[in-house]
Amino acid sequence: MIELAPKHKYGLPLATPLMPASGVFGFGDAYRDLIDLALLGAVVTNPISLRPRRAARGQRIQTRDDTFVVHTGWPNPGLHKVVRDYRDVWSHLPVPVIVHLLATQPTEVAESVGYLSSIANVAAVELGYATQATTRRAVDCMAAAQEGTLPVIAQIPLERMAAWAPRFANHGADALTLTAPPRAVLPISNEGLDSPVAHYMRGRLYGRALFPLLLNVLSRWSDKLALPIIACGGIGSPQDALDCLTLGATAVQIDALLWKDPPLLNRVGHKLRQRRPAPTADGESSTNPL
Amino acid sequence: MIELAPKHKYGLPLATPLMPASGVFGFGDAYRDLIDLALLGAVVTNPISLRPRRAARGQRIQTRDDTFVVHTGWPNPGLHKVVRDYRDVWSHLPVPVIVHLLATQPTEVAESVGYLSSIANVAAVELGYATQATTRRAVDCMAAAQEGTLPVIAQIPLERMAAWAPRFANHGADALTLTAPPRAVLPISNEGLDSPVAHYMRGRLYGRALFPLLLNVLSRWSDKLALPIIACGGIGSPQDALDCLTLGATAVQIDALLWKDPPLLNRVGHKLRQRRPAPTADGESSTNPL
Amino acid sequence: MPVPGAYVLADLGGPLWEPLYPTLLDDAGLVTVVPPGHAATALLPGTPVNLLGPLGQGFRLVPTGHPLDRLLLVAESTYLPYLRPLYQTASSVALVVEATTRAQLPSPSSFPPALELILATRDGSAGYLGPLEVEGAAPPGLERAGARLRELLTWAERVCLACDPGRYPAFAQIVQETRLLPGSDFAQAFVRVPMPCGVGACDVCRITTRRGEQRACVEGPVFDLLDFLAT
Amino acid sequence: MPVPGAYVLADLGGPLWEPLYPTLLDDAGLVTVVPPGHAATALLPGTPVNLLGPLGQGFRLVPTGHPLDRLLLVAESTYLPYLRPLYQTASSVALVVEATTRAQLPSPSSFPPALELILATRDGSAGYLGPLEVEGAAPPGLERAGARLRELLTWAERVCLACDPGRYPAFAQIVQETRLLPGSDFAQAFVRVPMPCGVGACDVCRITTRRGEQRACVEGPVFDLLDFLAT
Ligand SMILES: Cc1cc2nc3c(=O)[nH]c(=O)nc-3n(C[C@@H](O)[C@H](O)[C@H](O)COP(=O)(O)OP(=O)(O)OC[C@H]3O[C@@H](n4cnc5c(N)ncnc54)[C@H](O)[C@@H]3O)c2cc1C
Ligand SMILES: Cc1cc2nc3c(=O)[nH]c(=O)nc-3n(C[C@@H](O)[C@H](O)[C@H](O)COP(=O)(O)OP(=O)(O)OC[C@H]3O[C@@H](n4cnc5c(N)ncnc54)[C@H](O)[C@@H]3O)c2cc1C
Ligand SMILES: Cc1cc2nc3c(=O)[nH]c(=O)nc-3n(C[C@H](O)[C@H](O)[C@H](O)COP(=O)(O)O)c2cc1C
Ligand SMILES: Cc1cc2nc3c(=O)[nH]c(=O)nc-3n(C[C@H](O)[C@H](O)[C@H](O)COP(=O)(O)O)c2cc1C
Ligand code: FES
Ligand code: FES
Repeated sequence: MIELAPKHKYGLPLATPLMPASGVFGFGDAYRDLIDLALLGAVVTNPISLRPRRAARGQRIQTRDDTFVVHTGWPNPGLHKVVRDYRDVWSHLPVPVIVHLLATQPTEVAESVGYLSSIANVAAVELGYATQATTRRAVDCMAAAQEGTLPVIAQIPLERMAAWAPRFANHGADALTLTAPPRAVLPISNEGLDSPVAHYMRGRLYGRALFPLLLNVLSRWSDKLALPIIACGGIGSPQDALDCLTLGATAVQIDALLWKDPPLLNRVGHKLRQRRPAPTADGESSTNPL
Repeated sequence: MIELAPKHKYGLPLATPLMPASGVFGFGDAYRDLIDLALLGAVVTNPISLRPRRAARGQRIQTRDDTFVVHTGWPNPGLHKVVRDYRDVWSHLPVPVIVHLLATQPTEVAESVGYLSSIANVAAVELGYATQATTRRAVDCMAAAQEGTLPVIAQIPLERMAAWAPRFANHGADALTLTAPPRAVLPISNEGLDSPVAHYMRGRLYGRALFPLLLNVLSRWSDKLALPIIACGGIGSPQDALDCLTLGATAVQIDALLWKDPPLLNRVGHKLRQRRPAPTADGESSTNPL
Repeated sequence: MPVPGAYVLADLGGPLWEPLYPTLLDDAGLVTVVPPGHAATALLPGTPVNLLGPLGQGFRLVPTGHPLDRLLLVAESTYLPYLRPLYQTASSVALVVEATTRAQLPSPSSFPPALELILATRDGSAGYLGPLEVEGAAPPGLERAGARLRELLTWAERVCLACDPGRYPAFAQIVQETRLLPGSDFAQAFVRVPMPCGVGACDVCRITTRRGEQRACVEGPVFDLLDFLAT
Repeated sequence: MPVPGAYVLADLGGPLWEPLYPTLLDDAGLVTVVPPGHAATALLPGTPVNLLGPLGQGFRLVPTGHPLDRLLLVAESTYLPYLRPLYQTASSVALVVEATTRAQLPSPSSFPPALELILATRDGSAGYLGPLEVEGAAPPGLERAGARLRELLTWAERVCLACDPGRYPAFAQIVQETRLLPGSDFAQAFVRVPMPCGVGACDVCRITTRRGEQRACVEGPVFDLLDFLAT
């Protein structure tokens, strides 16, 4: 049992420090046939906006070696319709639901968290930000989210770690997800066409190559931030998940690597259940052995 | 022929927009038997400090899939000894030398550039920074470098792009190298030992996975920075180099991918020599087709 | 035997699944046709491949309870493999294949003899003059493919298409013009898009239809063509 | 035939070269010995491997112009493959092998019969009691490896070592104590470190010696043992 919102009046206790990352698991039980959902600590929804968002036009995914860039535009039918479609599914899940909200406008965030506070089995919100958002706006959305009764997790883009993480920690976030995937650009493969004009797509970068960047973030920040950290980015094995906990994370999120390897969630879940308790305070330091 | 320092009184003309990245090519002609140095636009030295630096202790390299983390500590015998050992080599290279200086103290930088201005075939300095350096210090080192007569290129760490790149461009850098590799952490493999204590190493991240991050930086910044940009990070093919030029770079640096594939420099060099001239102003935009 | 148009996700070594469209699938493996240069062609014979599926909604051929008499297939030449499992699923099958030019047309000997083959090229170098959507006047010595397609649409009991999805709104319009009240599923359109997850989780495979955005991986990859009618 | 101790860099599929230490190298390929689990063991027979080399400075065996009479080899058991090309390079060869425990010792039948094999274990489960550096009193029934090593050092014309480099300062000290004015190259020490570039460019392979930092890839991987003497 872990506690992701120790300062929150209701808290956010999870049976296992494991969940999917927002954007890779759908809005509810898409993976019910492939994954033992009871091994998770929580389900995290894909990003949801107050108003509907349509899918991005043009190419949405491009691979290069072991990495890939994804650009969906975060399509969703808007918070109210998502809740209508999924509240039944959510209430029957064996684990709590963390709703990921696209934090664009403080007023929208406030309205969203108010609406969600009465939905069964929704245990927390996770805020997602546009990488290019201003720090001011990002902090204002955080403050708006705290007007609700649910614990608030903020997901920080990799590029904004230094600018945002300390501020969010000081402005009352219950936990931080480190990190949202970095933005990346790849040329679009025209299936062998030798097109004279080059085309490129921008999107979120995924792949195992994110993991060394994640460990760097954890080892630099976990000691400096006095709140639970959820590690996210390129975790591809049970050992990776343990490394994150060793470097100070309280829980882990599995990102797009699970698409090709859904049992990864089961494997990590089993490993985390077997884990020995953390060393005692007079033993070897358990955070930041670097 | 490209010009990397258009505002500098002597300029920095290179025959080809191609060079090795600092830290991967040694201090002079280490690759003379494997690469046609005449295909390069310049040779960039490994980082040099005014005073000697010893190699880092502990493990220096760790691979994970297609990426690897390198931590050398930038060992070098200090600028004066490097020059004594290599000035003869430098003067006989078929292309100019760009000396990479570790920019720690403004006074040291000023002394270094003064000393280098009289060394034959040294055509420019490239400044390298500790990722954790303060912005103030970094800018002061830039200013100190401009007291010399050589063109000054600043290499910006990936993590410091937003904070440093615009400032450096405004404070008179002749060109920017985007970017120095990001810091990363990996667990150290103990060759099968099931050690109870986890060990980690921090260093620079290399591998083809850097390339989508580089293209993102180029596409975001090349239009906003009114000075030549040298692209660096995960370039692994002639096409990658062309993509960098399409997205606004004036030249490219090949980083640690060349260790395993030294002929990569020759292949890119040949390709860049065959390149068509850039489209005219009334044609398709040549920068930022994103 | 999977429904034609349904798919399996295959691990061909990259970081994402590759969809394969099997013509045969059992415990021993699958049979599928892939274009030249496809990642599957790099596999050594005998290499085991990790699969997920079958997934998705394929072509719905027998809705009225009796086997089909007259089936029309329409494909761009590069999409032909996706229709191959349908070549012998009705008493009479007509197949319209469109290519840019003659050299990209398939050899007639690669089809069952009973299948009626109608060829069209965009440059008029062989068969009817494309594109398939266009009817009306043609240069001397050439006949427009559009007229022939419309004839076949009145003849057919069912139509299965495999083309670039950007063309489906126009095809849907033609179906509505040539058939009085075409039933749901009369014309069915196959969509090929990347499908990284296959279970409706990632939203990469969304396509816009008259009924809102649909996911090719779970609601498709075969859709009612009329869903692509412009709204 | 490459000099023993020199190396080639091999492309075994990862993002970096892997050093291999060939016992035979010609146009047809190379012969080398690698430990169990090494990346090379995953290669299918007949797979071509891209190589760079030979590179580096190997063991220098014939400095005085006449073939060697008495050669002493000293290795930790995991380092044995690097000395294997030296087993028959002198009229008399003595090989000291140290392992943690009996199970890690090599089988005597894997050596040429003429080679004198001296075994040591750190736990005393077989042969002399290690570590090799230590002489003096031993528990009942056991003999210290250190005394035997010193004897062999007085006997040998040349010594080649392959151990963890952290032990070389102590071995260098022992050589200085047992030999009066040991000549340069009398004792030579092999160093195994990652060598990503092989040409002296990357500075990953630097090791600290009495003569300053040296690069294992170009100045090594075999160094004069006395260069490791503490300064
Ligand atoms: C010519 C052109 C036209 C485009 N038109 C559109 C368009 O009409 N609609 C569209 O969506 N995209 C459009 N894009 C793409 C552009 O929006 C982004 O590249 C894309 O949205 C990134 O989506 P993603 O899947 O990578 O997901 P993400 O990048 O993670 O997010 C999708 C979008 O949402 C933003 N975002 C992320 N988190 C939040 C948040 N919390 N609150 C608000 N915004 C957030 C991102 O900045 C991004 O714009 C267009 C691009 C170009 C070049
Ligand atoms: C317990 C411990 C002890 C350590 N002791 C040492 C030590 O004694 N010496 C040592 O070098 N490292 C030491 N390190 C490692 C630490 O210095 C860095 O991780 C390492 O130097 C990074 O080197 P790198 O090869 O990755 O190259 P880089 O990270 O690129 O650079 C090497 C070092 O130089 C710094 N640097 C980079 N550019 C500049 C510049 N322009 N001016 C000044 N500094 C710059 C970096 O911050 C880094 O410290 C130690 C680490 C630990 C955990
Ligand atoms: C609703 C919406 C419409 C957009 N329309 C355009 C557009 O017409 N042209 C464009 O270049 N970018 C468009 N964008 C992309 C924004 O410029 C982009 O999201 C923003 O710069 C953030 O950058 P990033 O998503 O690329 O990281 C649009 C984004 C959204 C959310
Ligand atoms: C000369 C030198 C000595 C160092 N000594 C130590 C040390 O004793 N302990 C430590 O944790 N880090 C040491 N460091 C590492 C610095 O803390 C580190 O370089 C700095 O925080 C920059 O971080 P980074 O190199 O890891 O990015 C040393 C660095 C240098 C250059
Ligand atoms: S493939 Fe992921 S939602 Fe369809
Ligand atoms: S291996 Fe690169 S310097 Fe020795």
